[in-house]
This record gives sequence, C-alpha cells and structure tokens, in this order.
Amino acid sequence: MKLVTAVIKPYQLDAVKEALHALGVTGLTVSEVQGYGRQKGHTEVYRGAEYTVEFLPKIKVEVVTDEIDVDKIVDAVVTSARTGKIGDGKVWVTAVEEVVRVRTGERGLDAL
Amino acid sequence: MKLVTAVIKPYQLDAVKEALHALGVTGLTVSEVQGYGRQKGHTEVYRGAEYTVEFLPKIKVEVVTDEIDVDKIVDAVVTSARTGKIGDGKVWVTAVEEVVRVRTGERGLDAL
Amino acid sequence: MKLVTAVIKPYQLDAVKEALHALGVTGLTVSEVQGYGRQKGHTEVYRGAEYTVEFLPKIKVEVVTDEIDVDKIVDAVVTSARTGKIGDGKVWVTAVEEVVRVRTGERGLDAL
Amino acid sequence: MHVDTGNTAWLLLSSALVLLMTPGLALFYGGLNRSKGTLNMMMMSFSCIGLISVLWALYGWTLAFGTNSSTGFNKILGSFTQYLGTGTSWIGEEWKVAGTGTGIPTYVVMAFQMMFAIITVALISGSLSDRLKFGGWVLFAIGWFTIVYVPVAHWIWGGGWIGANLGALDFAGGTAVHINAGSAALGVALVLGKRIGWPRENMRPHNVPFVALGAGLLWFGWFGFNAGSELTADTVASAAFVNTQLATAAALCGWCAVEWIRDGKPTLVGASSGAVAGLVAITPACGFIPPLASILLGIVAGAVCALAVSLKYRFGFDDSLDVVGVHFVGGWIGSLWIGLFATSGVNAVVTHKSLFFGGSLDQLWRQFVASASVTVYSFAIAAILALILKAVKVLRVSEDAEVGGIDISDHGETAYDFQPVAGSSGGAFAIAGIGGTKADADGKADASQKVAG
Amino acid sequence: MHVDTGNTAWLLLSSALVLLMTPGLALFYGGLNRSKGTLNMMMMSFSCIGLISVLWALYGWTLAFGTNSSTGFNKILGSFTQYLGTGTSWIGEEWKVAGTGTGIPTYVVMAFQMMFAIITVALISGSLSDRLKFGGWVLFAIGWFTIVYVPVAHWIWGGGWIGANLGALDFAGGTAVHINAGSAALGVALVLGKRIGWPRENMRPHNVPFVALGAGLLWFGWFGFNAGSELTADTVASAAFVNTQLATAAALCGWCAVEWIRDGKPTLVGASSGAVAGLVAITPACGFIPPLASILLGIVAGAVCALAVSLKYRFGFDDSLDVVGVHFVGGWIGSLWIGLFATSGVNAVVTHKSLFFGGSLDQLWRQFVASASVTVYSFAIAAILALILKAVKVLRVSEDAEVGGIDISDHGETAYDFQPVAGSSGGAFAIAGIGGTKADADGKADASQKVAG
Amino acid sequence: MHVDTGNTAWLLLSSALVLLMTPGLALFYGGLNRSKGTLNMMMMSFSCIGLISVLWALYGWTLAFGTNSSTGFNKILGSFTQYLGTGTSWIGEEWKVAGTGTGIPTYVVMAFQMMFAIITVALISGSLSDRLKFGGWVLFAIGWFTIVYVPVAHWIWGGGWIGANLGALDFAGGTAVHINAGSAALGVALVLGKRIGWPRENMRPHNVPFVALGAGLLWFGWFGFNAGSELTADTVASAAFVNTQLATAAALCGWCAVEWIRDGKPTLVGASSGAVAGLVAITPACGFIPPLASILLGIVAGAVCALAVSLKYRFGFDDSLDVVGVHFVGGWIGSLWIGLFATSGVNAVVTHKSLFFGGSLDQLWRQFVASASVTVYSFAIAAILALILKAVKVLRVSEDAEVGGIDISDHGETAYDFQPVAGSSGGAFAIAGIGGTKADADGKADASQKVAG
Ligand SMILES: Nc1ncnc2c1ncn2[C@@H]1O[C@H](COP(=O)(O)OP(=O)(O)O)[C@@H](O)[C@H]1O
Ligand SMILES: Nc1ncnc2c1ncn2[C@@H]1O[C@H](COP(=O)(O)OP(=O)(O)O)[C@@H](O)[C@H]1O
Ligand SMILES: Nc1ncnc2c1ncn2[C@@H]1O[C@H](COP(=O)(O)OP(=O)(O)O)[C@@H](O)[C@H]1O
Repeated sequence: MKLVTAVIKPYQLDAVKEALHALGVTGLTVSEVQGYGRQKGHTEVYRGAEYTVEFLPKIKVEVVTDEIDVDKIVDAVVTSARTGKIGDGKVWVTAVEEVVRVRTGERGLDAL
Repeated sequence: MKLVTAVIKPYQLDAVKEALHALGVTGLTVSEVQGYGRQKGHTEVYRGAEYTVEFLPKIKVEVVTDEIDVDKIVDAVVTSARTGKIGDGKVWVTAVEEVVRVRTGERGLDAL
Repeated sequence: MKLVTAVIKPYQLDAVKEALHALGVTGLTVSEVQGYGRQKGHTEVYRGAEYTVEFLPKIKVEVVTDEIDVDKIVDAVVTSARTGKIGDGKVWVTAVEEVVRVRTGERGLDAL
Repeated sequence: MHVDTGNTAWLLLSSALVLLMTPGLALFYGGLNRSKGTLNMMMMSFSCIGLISVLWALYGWTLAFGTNSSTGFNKILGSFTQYLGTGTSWIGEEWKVAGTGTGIPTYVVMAFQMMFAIITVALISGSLSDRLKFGGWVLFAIGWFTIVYVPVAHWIWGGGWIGANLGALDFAGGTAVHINAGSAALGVALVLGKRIGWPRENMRPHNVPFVALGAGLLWFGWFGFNAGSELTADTVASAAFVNTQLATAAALCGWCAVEWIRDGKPTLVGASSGAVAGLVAITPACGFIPPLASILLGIVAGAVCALAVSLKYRFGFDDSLDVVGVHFVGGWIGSLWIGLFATSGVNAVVTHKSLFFGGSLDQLWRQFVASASVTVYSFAIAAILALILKAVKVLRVSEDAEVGGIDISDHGETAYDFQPVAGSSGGAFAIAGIGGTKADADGKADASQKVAG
Repeated sequence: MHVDTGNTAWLLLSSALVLLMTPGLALFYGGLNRSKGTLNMMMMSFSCIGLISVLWALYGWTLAFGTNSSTGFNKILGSFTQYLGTGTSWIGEEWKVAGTGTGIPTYVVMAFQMMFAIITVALISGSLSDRLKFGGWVLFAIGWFTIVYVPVAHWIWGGGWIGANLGALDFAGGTAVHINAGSAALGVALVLGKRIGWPRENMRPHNVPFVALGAGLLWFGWFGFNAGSELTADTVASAAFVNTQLATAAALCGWCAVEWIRDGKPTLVGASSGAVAGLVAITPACGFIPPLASILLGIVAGAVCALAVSLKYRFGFDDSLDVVGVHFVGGWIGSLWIGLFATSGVNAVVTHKSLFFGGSLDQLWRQFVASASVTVYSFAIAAILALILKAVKVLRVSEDAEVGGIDISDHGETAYDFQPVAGSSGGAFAIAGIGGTKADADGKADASQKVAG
Repeated sequence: MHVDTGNTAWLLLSSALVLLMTPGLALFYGGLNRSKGTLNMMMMSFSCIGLISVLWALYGWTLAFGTNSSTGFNKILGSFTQYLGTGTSWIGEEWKVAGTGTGIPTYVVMAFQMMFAIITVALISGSLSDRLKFGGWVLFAIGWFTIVYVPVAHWIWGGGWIGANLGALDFAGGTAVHINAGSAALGVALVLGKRIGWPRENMRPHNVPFVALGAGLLWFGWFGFNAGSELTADTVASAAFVNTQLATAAALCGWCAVEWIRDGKPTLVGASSGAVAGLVAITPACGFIPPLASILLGIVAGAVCALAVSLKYRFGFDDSLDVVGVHFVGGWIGSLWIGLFATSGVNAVVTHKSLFFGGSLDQLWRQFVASASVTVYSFAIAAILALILKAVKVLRVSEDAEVGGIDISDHGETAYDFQPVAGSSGGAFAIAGIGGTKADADGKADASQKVAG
C-alpha cells in the first residue's frame, strides 16, 4: 500500500475531495499546515509597522491507498488541485507497510 | 525503525497514551486533523440555512519506534482506540531510515 | 527522494528555516503539533483546581529532498534547532517514491 | 425657560447609549461574518462613527433639523445656515420640551440625533460583506448620508412633509432608520452581486459569542434610542422603555419558536437575531402602543423575520448578514403596527385613529405611504450611487482579494493571531513568530537577539 | 405628586444597567465553560431574557408587587388582578417615593424589577452546563420563576412576611436573588449529576478574556442593581454606590490573595470571580452599612468564596461554574453582614440593632431566618422540578451528545469558526470552506461558481 | 442646599461609566497584546480596580481633595484627616456645585474621582507587557499612586499650585491622567528594557475585534469621564459631550488618513487607536473650546499620534502598546490646545486669554509649565520606583518565562482553549481533553469514568 500526501491550496480542497470521490476513494485525512516556497506571502500593517508574512496557509491531504490506484490518485489530485498559479503545492508518495481499521481490526486493503 | 501513524477519535487519546505508556513508549507527537470517511458528519443551522459538516475532528498520533515493538504498538493502539462505532479510525506503518535526537545528536534507537 | 520530518521547539523555527535556506532548500511545510516526551509540561490553576498540562506545543517541519542532500539537511536541522535543553525534539527520515509539482505536473527532482 | 437637569441627564445618557450601539453593531456584524472579512465589516461601522459625526456637525444637523425660512421648501429640507458648522453662537441655546416649561441644551439634542445618523449608515454595511472596496464604502457612506439620510430625517422629524403633512408617526426611527437602511442595503447588494461561492458554501458566523454580545449591547443601547426619543424622563418614555423590552423579548421567543418547529433546534444566532428584529420592529411604535400590543408585535416580528431571512436564497440576492430580512422587514412591520394599535391613551400626540383603537384605516394608510416613499427613494438613490461607483471601478474587490480575504487586501491586517491548542503554553505558531517579521526594522533594531526557548 | 425627572432618569438608567447584566452573565458563564457548550450556556441566559420578561409583565409583577386585598394572604402573595397583563389603565400611575413629595412612573419600577427576575433565573444555569436538555431548561425556568421567584420576591420586597413581619433586610437581593438562585442551582445539579469526565478532566475556562469582560459588564450593571434599588438619586443611593465599589474591589483582592498564598499565582479568572463574589455579598447590605464595613465584607467574601469553590471537589457535586460557591455562599455572607454592621447612620430604615452598631443579635437572627427559609424553599422546589423533568425524560442529554457537545446536539451550531494560524491570510480550513456546504441550496444557487484561489 | 436629583443621577452614571473604562482598557490592551501575555495585561488593569479603589477610599481622596489647614502646604497636598478612611461622619455631606443652589452627595464625587485614579494607574501597564513580574507591578502601582497620582491630582484639581496659582486648565485629565500616565510608562519601560525579539519579530495584536470593542467601551465610558467632569448636567457638560464626540471622530479619521496615505490601507487597529488618541487629546480641552476647534484638534491628534507611535522604532524603546505615542503625545497636544482655543464663550471659568480667542500666549505658557512639570515629576519617580524594584529583583521575569508566556509563569492560566477547526463538533484537542488532567483530584473523583466517544 501507499500513502499519498498532497499539500494544496485551501480553496482547492473541495475539488480534490470530489475528484478522489469519483475514483472511489472513501476516506482521507486533512490537516492545516503552513507552506513556505516560491509563492510570496503578504504584508500586514500594525500601527505603522509593516510585517511580511512568509508562510501561507495550505491544506495537507493524506490518503492511504492500494498500490494499483496510486497513479490515478496522484493524477487526480494534481489535476483537481491545479490553478496554474505559483504555490499550487506538491504531492508525494511513500510506502505503507501495514494498515489497520481500528473499529474491526481488519488489516491491509480491507482496512480502507 | 518504523513510524506508526494513527488517526483516532479525539476522546480516545487518553486511553491510547496510557496504553502506549504501559508498553514503555516514552514519546509521541499528536496533531489535530479532520477526517472524511464512512462516519457521517452533523448538520448545523444558521438563520434557517442548514449546513452539512462532512469532516470530523480526529487526532493523529505519530510514534517512531523500534522495529521489534511495532506489532505490539499497533495492537495496543487499535485496542485502546476502539469504541466499536464507525469512525474509529486507521493505523498505518511506514519505514523510517534514520532518527536523530536534536538535543544530543544521538541517532537510531538511542534517539528515542 | 527522501522526506525529512523534524519535530522542534517553536522558537527554533526561524533558525531552522534559515539554516535550510542556506543549504538551498526552497520549500518546506510546517504544522502545529503537540509533543509528549521527557520534557515536562506545566501546571495551570483555575479557581483553585490545578491542572497538569502534559503536552507541549511543537512545530513539525517537513522537507522533501534529493537523496544526496539528506545528511546535510538533517545535520542542519539538528544543529539549528538545538538549544541543549530537554524537549528539543526529533528528526526522522523516510523514503519518498515520487514527488509531483501540482502547478506544472513536473515529477521527481524537478518538482522540488 | 431653564435647563431641567433630570431631562438633560437622561438625554446625555441616551446619546451615549446610542453611540455604543454602533460598536455593538460592529461586533454583531463582525461575529456573523466569516473571519477573513471581520475587520472590514467592523471598519465599515467604525468609519461611520468617524465620518458621519463630523459631517452631521458640519451640515447634517442644520439641513435635517434647522428650520428653513421658505415654508414650502421647509417640507423638503431644513435650514442651510441656522446651525451650519456648529457655530458657538447657539452654545447656550435650549431646545424647548413640549408640555413642560423647561428645556434641554440644543447641543445635546444635536448629539443625540448625530448618533442616529451614524448607526443608520452603518446598518447598511451588513449586506455588503467581504467584497466591497473600502474606498467605495467611504464614498457611498458620504453620498447616501447626504442625499438620503439627511432629507429623510427632515421629512419625518424635522418638520418635513411626512411628519408635518402626511401625519405618519415614527417614534424612534422605524421608517427614518430601519426601512431607510434596509432598502438601501438591498439596492447596493443587488448592484454589488453575490460573494464568490454563495450560497453553496457555508458562510456561517465565525464567532457566535460576539453575535450575542453585540446583540446584548444593541439591546442595552436601544433603550436610549427608543426611550430617549421622548427627550424627557416622563411616563411616555417609561412606556417606550417597557414596550421596547417586551417586544424584544417576545421577538427573541418568536424567532426561536420558528427554529424549534422548523429545524428542531433553537440557536443563539437565532435568539440574537430575534432580539434585533424585535428592537427594530418596536422602534417606530414604542411610544404609541400599549404593552400587550408590543408583546404581540414582538412575536410577529420575530417569527416573520425568521422566515424572511430565507428569502434571499429563493430570490438569489446575497444580503450577507440579513439587513433586508431583519431591518427592512422588521421596520415595515413596526411602522404598520402603529396603524393597527396606536392609541392616545399611551401618547397624546396620536391624533388619527388606528384600526384596533378606533376601527379606522386613517393612521394605517399614512404609515403605508410614508414607509413606501422612503423604501423607493432610498432604494433608488442607493442603487444609483452603487452603479456610479461600479462605473468608476471602486465598487468590488478583485477575485483574488475576495478569496484571500478583504481584511488582508483592503486593511493589511487579520483579526486573530492566537492559540488553537488546548492548555499549551502559547500556540506553537505564535511562539515561533510565524506571524511575520518586521519588514522595515532598521539596523539598530535588528541587533536585538532571540534567546533559545 | 409629580414625576421627578432626576429620579426617573436614574431608574430608567438603572433598569437598562440591570438588563445589561444578563448578557454580561452570559459572557461570564460562556467564557468559563468549555467551548463545546458555550452557546448552550449563553442560550440559557438569553432565553431567560426572552421568557421571563414576558411572564413578568403578564403575571409576575402583579403577584409579586401588587397588593392582595386579603391582608393575611398578602403576606404570601400579591394581587391576582391589580397589574394583571400589564393593562394600560395604570400607564400614568406613579410609584410614590417614600420621604419625597414626588414619584416615579410605576412602569419604570415594573421594568426595573423585571430585570431582577430575569437575571435571578439565569444565574441558576451556571451549575448545569454541558448536560441539561435545552427544552428541560425552558420548562424549569418557567416553573421555578413562577413557584419560587415570584413569591420569594413578594415575601421580601412586596409586602410579604419576610420584609413586613420578620423584619429581615435585603437592600438589593442577597436573599431574593443570590441565595435563592444559588440554592436552586445546587438542587438541580444534584439531580442532574456530574458531567462525563468530571472531575478527572480539565474542564477549564475556554475564553478567559470573555470571563473578565463579562465580570466587567456585571460590575458596571450592578451599580444599577444596587444603587438603583434605592429608586432615587439620593445620599443612600450614593452610599450604596460607594459600598458596592469598595466591597467588590476588596473581594477581588481577597480572592487573589488566597490564590497567591495557596497556589503561588493570582489568576484573572480568580480576580473576575472575586469581583463577582464581592458584588454578590454587598448586594443585600450596600444600603445599610458604612464603607469600612464594606471593605471588610469584600475581603471576607472574596477569601471565603475562593475557598468555597473547592468544596465541590470534596463533596463530589458538579456545580460546573460555581454558582453555589459564589452566589449561595456570597449571598449568605452578605445577608448576615447586615446583622453585624447595619446602622441607621447610613439608612434610616434600619430599626433593629446590629451586633457592632448596637451590640445586639436582634437583626442577625432575622437575617438568618430569612436566608435559611429561602435556602430550604428554593432548594426543595428546584430539586422537585428537576426530578419531575427527569421522570419525563427531558432532563439530561445523551452521552453521545454530551461528548460531541451540547451546542451541536441541542442548538445545531458551534461557537467559533476561525483562524488558528498566525499571520495567515485567513485560515486554510476556512478558505477551503471545510465548514460545510449548504444542504438545501436550490438549483439556482448551486450554479454559482468557485474561482481558483 | 439640597441634593439635585438630576445632577446626582448624572454623576452616579458618570462614575459607573468611568469604572467601565478600565475593563474596556483591559480589553483594548489585551487584544493589542500577543496572546501569551493577554491575561497578564488584563490583570494589570483589574488589579488596579481592586487595589486603587480601596487605597483611594482609605487615604487617596482626603490627600487629593481634602483641604489642608496649612494654606501653604495645601498647595502641595490635601488634608491628612478630613476624609480619612472614608468615615461615616460625612455620609450626608453635600458637595456644593458652583453657580447653583444645589449640591451632590460628596460620596458620589469621591466615587467619581476614584474611577479616575484607577484608570490612570492602569494606563501605565500598556508599555510593560509580557515581561514585568506581576508582583512588581502591584508594588509599583501602589507606590506610583501614592507618590505621584495623589499629589498631582491635588495640584491640578484639589486646590494645589497648578490649578490655584499657575492657572493652568485641565477639564477632565489631560495633564493629571494622560501626560502623567504616559510619562510614567516611558520611565518604567526604559528601566525594564525590550521584550525578547523586539522589534525584529511581529508582535502584532492577537485579537483585533477585542481592540475595537475595547475602544468602543472606552469611548462610551469617556462621556462620563469628560462630560461628567462638569459634575452637573448643564450647557457646559453638553459642550463637553459634543466636543468629545467630534474630536474623537475626527481623530479616527485623521489616524486612518495617515495610514491610507502612508501604507495604502487604513486599519481597524488604526481606527481604534485614533479614537483613543482623540479621546485623550480632547480630555483636557473639552469644556473650554468650541466644536470646530475640537474637530481640528481631533484631526491633528489622530495624525500626529499615528506618526508618533513609530518613534519607538527609531529610538529603540519598547513601549509595547504605545502608551507614550498615544497618551503622552495626545495629552500634550490637548493640553496645549487649551492655550490656543479656550474661550469664555464656552465656559466662564476661562479667564486667561488663548492665542486664537484673545491673541495672547497667556494661557499657553501656563499649559506648558503645567504639562512639563507633571512630565518631569512623573517620569522621574516612575523610573526611580522601577530601579528600586530592579534592585530587589522583582522587576523582570526570567527569559524562559517570557518565551513561554507570562500568563503561565505568573498566573498559571492561558487565555484560550478552543476550536481552530471549522465546523467541527468541538476541536479535536479540546475533545481529547489535551488541556490537562486535574492534578489534585482525590480518589473519589478519579473513579468517574470516561465514556467512548
Ligand atoms: N521541498 C518541499 N518539501 C515539502 N513541502 C514543500 C517543498 N517545497 C514546497 N513545498 C510546499 O509546497 C507549497 C507550494 O510550493 P511553492 O514553491 O510556493 O509553489 P509551487 O509548488 O507552485 O512551485 C509550499 O507552500 C510548501 O507547503
Ligand atoms: N484511505 C484513507 N486514508 C487516510 N485516512 C483515512 C482513510 N480512510 C479513512 N481515513 C481516516 O479514518 C477516519 C475514520 O474512517 P471511517 O471510514 O469514518 O470509519 P472506519 O475507520 O470506522 O471505517 C476518517 O475520518 C479519516 O480520518
Ligand atoms: N517516539 C517518538 N515518536 C514521535 N515523536 C516523539 C517520540 N519521542 C519524542 N517525540 C517528540 O519529540 C519531542 C521531544 O521529546 P522529549 O522526550 O521531550 O525530549 P528530547 O527529544 O530532548 O529527549 C516530544 O515532545 C515529541 O513531540
């Protein structure tokens, strides 16, 4: 099995979720992160002092999946998360050795 | 070494922490995530408009551990996090190539 | 490619970011986590009831990188995140099988 | 004539109470809004306090409440000179209180009315959240205040045609304030268009305790608004006070009842909204109707407004925080209520007969004409002003700015920077100083060092 | 007799101030609560403003403050008809102010007392957080108001046996409000049981600035509560004002001193709680005792209440936000203080001798009997009402609802939706619209499009 | 002489309004601060309410406003005995109101002035955030109140040399309150040193809606501060009220205008700060100058203070929340403005000629001398007190405490424990009870069980 991790723009989450849903992905886990990269942050002003905010809000999506589906999933994420502007994010894949569903104790593909 | 990642119901964190403690696990890292899966969200009402909240709050627990202990740890997490109701979460295991303790620079098992 | 994950003290983030920058790392993703380990939490008092806070705020930094740079990066993080006091955190390395830049669809090292 | 200290104290207090309503409104609207536009929403209210106060003193007061020497034109607009620029010549002048041998310093009456002008303009902002350029707002506020609020206030309270000729009643501003602002809010919102994502996305209130506290401050301040409008501390002021409390309480219950029946759950946003709907509805009527009629008014206003806020989904206009559903609808209900239940038993100034205390439509049609006139006038001018702003491209922010948040794009600040994490010694991001570093720190400052944590 | 404008202005203002206390209480309680039950906690207060206002006007006022023609029964309950339904017949009636030739419109006195009834019921909710069905609360509030508050107010202030026969004193509500509510809070909490996880888990305040702001608003409003209870703006009102300030300030210091000595750290929750404890304790005594006795009262009340809030851990009852430890205990201290320090030098209505200004137990035992009677009566009826609600299964929410949060289960809303992240251009989740999508959006609405961010 | 109920009601109200300002200030400062020191910041204000109230009653009032029998020494300090310990002997005493045959209970005047003393001390705390030991603050507050505030209040208002001999004017506290506190804030901040990381890191406001609400409450309360300072509800009070509103509104605009021109964006923090700057600047002048001069004053004060808050970056002193830039600078501007625009047309007590209403420097130099004297005296004593505290090691917290947050180190509590997550049924961390478990739960308590979620 594989873990697909995607760091995307927040506004694209809905599209990504729907694209994955269309592929039959039934579960995923998301979290709030802050990204630092080519995309530039903005400036805030407080009582005359200007501050540069370098980190930008991003959403991290994690999906554990069958090896066979990995490419489709990565493609779906990349396509649905794309706006074409800088800062669209990254997707990476790592190997997962075991998965367990807590409720039932099922393992492997059955756990997904 | 391995990294055990568990996505669990928030209310179970205490039990999981204690189960791991009983196994001699001395450290872990947790974060707030939002889960999407079989478990259904709830509905909120604002001035007559109803909204379905699809994502549910979960806790992600990460433990880096010795290879030998992995099975015990996975079992302990699964058992202690279980409520038997849908949405109890997942546990997965990935391979870790190196660990370092920042304070001392110790590597491998010594770093845990 | 590799994924370097570091759990560090919040106050050290700036130093780590600069150390990585100096190495030519152009992107990273950070998130808020809570750590449990040797470092002890503090006590809070509410209307005469004392509460022990066991989890401590930490920052998790994730960097996907070329295999060749891993050691330099781990060293840079460990050095810049160190305060020498307990609770400085951990750094671990896992293998990444594929990376894609969402904006362009570039893969592998080009995606970084 | 001498200054009555009790009445003066009451009106000074009432003025302060009405001033407090605008920060209360800012909190109410700010809490109802999504967090990324909270500050802009609050700034629209705060900028009114700043701008309108000064404009009122400079020319608003004399145009609205001064007496125009041309009797005919005085039905349309007040004096151009009497109180212009708030000269000191009338610093000792007293405003005669009808039916007493005493007066109140004219300055206090001017201040009291100033606070009404401020909040009326601020009310409009609720339909415009997250997408109106702040510069556009400022221009709109100045324009609408000048062309709409000032003459309408004159028509109703300053000796103009609605009060003096038509004989419509408006104790504390159902027509002058709420119908007026609500109608303008609709006009601008239609020109401005919907927020991106509306209504598919959940643009729910980001801070409900703020909504409730805002409603609480509004309620508190509204006693000055309503009971203060009698200008004196007498039995009519007392009746206005009691009616305000009863209608508001009943409207809170009415709104929650609709929610409980329809959705199975009464909400705090609903209770707060119901209270505001009740306050709005009782405003024109509070000094003219008996308490039981006020309770009934409250129930009706609460229930009807609870239903009315859904209309925007049906008709597809994005009245973001429901200014139309609450202020426009509530204002109309209250205005017509006078035609149904006004009685000289409560207030001797009631001279025409109402439906239930006289069996006549005599007062009712006057209320209708007054309300309809203000509705049309305010809507039209507001929409025209918005179209002009659109033409000169100061109306709507860019899509990027709207998605990223108008607080950043138009104000360069964000509402919060704090701790998500329970029981932490300060959130990790905050300790890390992830909120940014000073862009223009000079060399000397840079020398300051961080210590290891 | 004529209306004195100064006194009327003062009582109108005081009524508005006391009304503000309930939103202030909602904030105080809401901030002390865990965030998942904040809105429910605030709704318990807001629903009281809605319900009790109307019930007070309909039958509460006449039963509590009307005069029953049967002299004997008048010791128990007021008139069934005199002010029923707030008829307009008495709209011009004036409430005679003892010792002056002037009056205040009866409507204002009715409104002032209405605000007392509201907050007394709301106070009870503090012990019931996170687990009482909202429907159960509404039924309880109506029942307890009718069977307990109305008669007790009559006994103490309306011509009933405690004030008229026993001769116990209660200037602004130590017995009628705080002992009464505190005792009821204990009764219901015992029947209701503990929150899941209590006391093992840290159910700490989720928003301490709200707690402090709530305390600040309570303090501000309490000047109306206490100094307003004199009904006139005279020297006794002035003494009540000064005593209120001094006792509250001293209690703030007293509570913090206990914390500093015991825990090594004074807290803002403690300072806020101490202030409330001081306000509670001075309430019955503020118009009867001299300033130095007030300072002493404050120190004692602050310190004792700081210790008293720990009792729940010892006895194992979950008085969630310490209504018993603060209002019940504080109310008792203040009530007995009258027996120790009341003097006719401050207020001529003091006729029995106190311990320190007369060396007699004459006033003290009267205070004790009054306080004990109300304690027992209120506790018993409250517990019985709770048992009835339990029997018909509208008392406690399900375990799932309690763990998930009563805000969701009973109100379908959550308190906050905002940005954890420092310096972000709006939080990622909020931008993502993860807060949910509209369930019932019609087709037309769905057509609206998102744009790329 | 008899008590005038209208004036008494007005001063009772004004006292309550001024009390409310300190919780308002706590919110304003608390919101401007980083979240990890919010509670400490608010505690500095709340502790003043507790401490200074009691000390004022015990000895402050008699030393500041009592009359010293030695005429010479009376220029320096008031009576040691007249009102000592707030004896009951003067409970019926009336404070004669000049120009009327009536009085106000002396107790009310004492209470009114008490509130001024409280907030003046609290104002200082804004420059000291996140790093001053709370114990050190308490000692400083007591010391500065006693050695600086009490005599300065006497000099200006109590019959001392500034008011009686120099003839400088200060209607409501520009010199006595704002210059005084601002100068002290600078003195202590210099001794205390900068926050770790300042100015490199962004120590931006953590809760901007709190800042705005705090400013709103300050504005509301300030009507009591300024218009109340006339003691009576008359035409001068009315002028003071109007001037307060106009200058504040204009200053809000002025500050925002500077931001808009300089940074391209007006902010809500700026609008709130501008309002406070306007309130500060109009304070000394509000009862002496005409409305147009007030508008001008507001614009100048808003713009100048907006620029002045940047000075700390240039000079490298960490006046954390800009007490110097707003209160010190604003106080000076307002004080000098009297010398420019005071006129007996507004207030008969103006006897010396101002520059624009008399073409003379007669009033201006008096204002300068008064302001400079208080600046020097307050700065010197404050710095000396801070040096003493430093010497005995109760001044600054440890580096670890500062980085981790003074709320934890000095108060053992954190401001918030709530939900970052949008639309969740309560945040995961909070549901998990990650906020800690009760440390001292006894066995019985531990038996309570969690249920599965
Ligand atoms: N090497 C990396 N490791 C981990 N996350 C990265 C890395 N580089 C970029 N990211 C994440 O991807 C986001 C987008 O990257 P950025 O360089 O701004 O734009 P783009 O991906 O379009 O080139 C960043 O905000 C960060 O969260
Ligand atoms: N394929 C997946 N990848 C990552 N996380 C998942 C996946 N499927 C489920 N999850 C996580 O597990 C949680 C529980 O899953 P759910 O399907 O609701 O119930 P159950 O695990 O009991 O079948 C989800 O909320 C989500 O956080
Ligand atoms: N086995 C582990 N797996 C994952 N995270 C860990 C583990 N052990 C420690 N951590 C993380 O590292 C942080 C620091 O660990 P701690 O034991 O307190 O100090 P140190 O690393 O200096 O020995 C912890 O707060 C936790 O977030």
